Amino acid sequence: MKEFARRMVGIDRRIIFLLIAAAVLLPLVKPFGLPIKVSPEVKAVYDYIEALPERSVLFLSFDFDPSSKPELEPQAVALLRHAFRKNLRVIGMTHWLTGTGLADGVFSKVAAEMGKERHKDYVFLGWSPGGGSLIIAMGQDLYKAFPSDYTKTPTRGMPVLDGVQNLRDVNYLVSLAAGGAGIEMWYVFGKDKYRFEMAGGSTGVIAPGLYPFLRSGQINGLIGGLQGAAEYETLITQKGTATAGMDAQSAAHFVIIVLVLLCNVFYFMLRGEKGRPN
Amino acid sequence: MPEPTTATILGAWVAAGLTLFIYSFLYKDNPLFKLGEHLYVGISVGYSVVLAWHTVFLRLLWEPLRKSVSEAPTLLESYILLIPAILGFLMLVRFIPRIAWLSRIAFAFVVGFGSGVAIPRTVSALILKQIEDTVNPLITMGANGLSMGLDLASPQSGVNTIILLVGVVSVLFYFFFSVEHTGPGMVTARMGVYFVMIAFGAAFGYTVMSRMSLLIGRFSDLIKFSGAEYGYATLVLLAVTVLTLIGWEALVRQERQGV
Amino acid sequence: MIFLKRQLPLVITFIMGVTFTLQYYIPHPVSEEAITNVAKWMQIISGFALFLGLASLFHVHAVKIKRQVPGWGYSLVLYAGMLGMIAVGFWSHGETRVDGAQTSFGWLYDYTMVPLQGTMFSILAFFIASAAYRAFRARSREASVLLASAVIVMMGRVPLGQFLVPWSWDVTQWLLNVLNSAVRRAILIGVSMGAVALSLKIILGIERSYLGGGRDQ
Amino acid sequence: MNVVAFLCLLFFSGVAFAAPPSLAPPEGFRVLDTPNDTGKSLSLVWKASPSDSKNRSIQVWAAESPHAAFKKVAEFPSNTRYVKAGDFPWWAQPAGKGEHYVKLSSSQAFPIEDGKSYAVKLLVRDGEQEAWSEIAEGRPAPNFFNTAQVNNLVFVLAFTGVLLASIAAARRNPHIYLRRIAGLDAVEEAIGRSTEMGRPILYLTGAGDMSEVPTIAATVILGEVAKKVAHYDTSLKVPHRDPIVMAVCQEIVKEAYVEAGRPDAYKEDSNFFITSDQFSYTAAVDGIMLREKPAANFFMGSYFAESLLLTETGASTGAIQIAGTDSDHQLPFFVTTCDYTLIGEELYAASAYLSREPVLVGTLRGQDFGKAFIMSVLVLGTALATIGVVAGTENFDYVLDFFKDFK
Repeated sequence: MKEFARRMVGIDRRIIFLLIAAAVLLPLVKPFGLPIKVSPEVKAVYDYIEALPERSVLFLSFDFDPSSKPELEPQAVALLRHAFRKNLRVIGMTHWLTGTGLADGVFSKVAAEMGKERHKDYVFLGWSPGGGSLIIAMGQDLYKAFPSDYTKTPTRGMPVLDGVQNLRDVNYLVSLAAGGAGIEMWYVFGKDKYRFEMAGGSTGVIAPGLYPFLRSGQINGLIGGLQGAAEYETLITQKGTATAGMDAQSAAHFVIIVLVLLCNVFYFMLRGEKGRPN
Repeated sequence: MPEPTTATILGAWVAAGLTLFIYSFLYKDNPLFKLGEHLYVGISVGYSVVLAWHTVFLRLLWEPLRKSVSEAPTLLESYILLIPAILGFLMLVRFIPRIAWLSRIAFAFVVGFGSGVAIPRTVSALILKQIEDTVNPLITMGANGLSMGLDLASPQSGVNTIILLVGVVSVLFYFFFSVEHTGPGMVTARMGVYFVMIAFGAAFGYTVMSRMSLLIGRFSDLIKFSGAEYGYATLVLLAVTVLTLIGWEALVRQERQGV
Repeated sequence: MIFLKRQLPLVITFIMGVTFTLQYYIPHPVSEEAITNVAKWMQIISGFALFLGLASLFHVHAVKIKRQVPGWGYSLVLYAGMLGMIAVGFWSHGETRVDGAQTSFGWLYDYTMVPLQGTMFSILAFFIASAAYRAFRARSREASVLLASAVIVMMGRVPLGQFLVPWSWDVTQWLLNVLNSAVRRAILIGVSMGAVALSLKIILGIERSYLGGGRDQ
Repeated sequence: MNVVAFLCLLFFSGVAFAAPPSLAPPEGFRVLDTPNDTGKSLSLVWKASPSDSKNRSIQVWAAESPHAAFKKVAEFPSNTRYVKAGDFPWWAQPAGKGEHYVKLSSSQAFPIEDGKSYAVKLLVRDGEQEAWSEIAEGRPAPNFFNTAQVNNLVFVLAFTGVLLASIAAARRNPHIYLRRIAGLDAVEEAIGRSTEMGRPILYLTGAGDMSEVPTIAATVILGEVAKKVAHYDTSLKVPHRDPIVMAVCQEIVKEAYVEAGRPDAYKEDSNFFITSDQFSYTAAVDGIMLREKPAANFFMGSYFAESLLLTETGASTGAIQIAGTDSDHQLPFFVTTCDYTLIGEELYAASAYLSREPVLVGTLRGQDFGKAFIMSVLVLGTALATIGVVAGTENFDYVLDFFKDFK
């Protein structure tokens, strides 16, 4: 028995890899569809957008790149669908150079699906370097920071930007962030000074670190990870890739929980053998 | 769903192949993974160069400069963008050892600005604002007089305010370096450690979700590309990858025996 | 010369730092104008910095190829990927889409870069599982606390967990909103003080390592 | 346009005169230049009334002079726009608590320019009834100092003072007590082990650039590590993601070798750039770990998702791993996969501990003073706020307002 436990503790990690692959693959092929519960922090974002009058300006910052696409793209798609359905104007940009093509793709796709026009209903400004300095520059004068958009069209005079001089004229900003250049930076360099309301959408990794900002009202809502995206999809009653992925998510979590429990069972068996805890 | 075009079918084969090459790393480091890895570095640098050129040089520098100079060639202000351009070039002179020190001027400019803008903003958003939200009365004045909220589920209740306060203070104390952690100090620091561990556990749990989502995303693509309309790309390439790995293993073994 | 090499950068840092610290407290349009322009300059300078990296990468792999160190073939692959991407990128004028239609640059981005990057990241899913298996042992009381809180959050954040163990949802919300917030906030306050202290030292010329070289020369 | 506005005005004034006198106009209405702003905006203040309600609306009408045509610029229910506790600090209050406060900014519909005088009046409407306030005038101007943020400035200046004082004190007596940090003793051990095994040391400075604290702390520690490496004659590899950080690290490592008396042993290519992209960088570093099998891996600075990929790969090669980061979102992974982890500020403390430089020791001491101060503010502030509620007094706000963030 102890021999078995010893072998199990030192198990080849490639077996664990296989278990995880199976746990993700099976529900994707054959989903079981559990209901999604909506948390207050996601509902807050939805409610705020729901209450915005038509043609208000929603600013979506795509602060991620393809590496966190599965988590943040569904959030972006759900938010865009909601915004377009509410007939809001949407300004997009990215702080992450390698995410530029991805962000533009999301805009084109959702706009085509909802029959929205580039430069009239939305604009994707593209990427620019600078991080915090860039936010300051946009807060002062959007047209100086982005003289032209991603399609090289001059920004000045664009119908979608009518009445928008700088970040002060933005009604709501959502930063979809996978890391450093994201929500916190938008708060510190942007909202703090230019006084727009903002929320965050984030990967599961950085979400826990954003709760102090949520508590203090520095962000008014938080969409966390794939679960958050699925919650948003539930709210706009349009299911997407996030909802589809949640079953696989559930299965994978349970495999890991079982693995952790097993590992502790084996650990305690071995510990008994040595006679004393270390 | 629209019928895939030749470009997307080709894309599916390339994408599925590269995905499987990278996953082969889970077995062990191997030539297929190295191929994918180096291709990836090259492609991402290439992408950055193209975008940086179009965004920084054309859009932010060259076009505004050309416009302002052609509009008012005599005005000194028209040439103001030359300042960042010169500073940018100074950064690049690092590669010429004799005048490499000039790049320090550019660094000084960037770092000085960064430090300057950071100080008041950090104090405002990350220190004062956080203190403000932690300092709350433990008791509220309601319709029925004074009461203390005991509802754990409400983040703003009195009992949660106390827990938050205790947590913040004990963790701050853990990061206190001037005092030895003995006596009451030790109790506080220990409490801080427990708080830290609970938070890290929660973060770990949350992150598991994040990572699995990525896997789900990649697997969805692989499943999509395994369909007949893509010529069973995933399945074929999986077989190719596995066979290559077996062949490579055999080759390595042979070489080892040869030596 | 010594002044130019040593003192001038410190003087510039000092002036820039003090100016833009005080700028925050000055709402006057002149001060706003100043930060508008300088923030834009920073955008441009950061763009140049990208080329520093490119030059270095070129150098590293050129050396590998020239000396034909083992695995130099991969450096060739890297060069091919980079030059191919640059060539296609300029040919497509740096655009991934024109009027909704994908350009060759966009094709390369969508079918090479996106899957490569996404896959690299998703390998983490496997690693996190094996890390959990190896490292999540109730070795001590601290480790047990870490483990318990991780398991609860893992359950509370997915539908299956909410379904099987309904209280895990409420406990997760509480853990994140209260306990987790407290710790993050303490770390945030401490780390921010460190950040402010460092920025101050840089401005005052006490900390000079960012210029290269020791601190007290 | 003006004619229409004028007609409107006539019409509305007519209605106002015809209305029964039961509807009282807003009292104490004043217009002032918005304090602490960049100009081009006016602040409107008037007293709250017990009859404020959701159904009663307030309209703001503005003109360039009391005789010019007035234009409607805003409308809202009369029971909104009150000054709440926490909106303004007590030392910079344009309006008292409970008064109405509206900031009127320049807009396309009604542009406001600095230095010009504007006339504003309010209209109260309740169903068919209407009442006009007196006309009040104000002249917008930009301000040179935001007094509402004076506590922020005081905090910065006081902290600067404490910092400089403690650095000066540390220069006089560099042997101030510092708590032992467990992870640091392992640094020497790790370098020693690499020397014995004849394997390189891998040192990462994280994802940040040179204007971030963790990166700077990482480069300072790199300097100390490099000195020891030079002394032991081990090889050091520092792959980079940021070209500027690389440039800085080259100089730091070079100087460390000079200081250790081994300038000849310094190799320019111990610092090398890979790519700024997160995952291609990670893949490349993982590759280095697997191929060259460094005996010690240092992860200092700020990290993102790459952390676990790096540390799990490192753990599988059997290297001693020492991490130090203030990226709280990655700390759980470093804690579970590395041999030693410097958590948060311990990273900053580490640079002081290793080098025993008066400047670093003094800084640490200064930060401790700051932390002690904040801890007492948190505890005493909560006590005062609670007593304030119990005693029903707002006097404590004079103290508590200093520790709030105002705009």
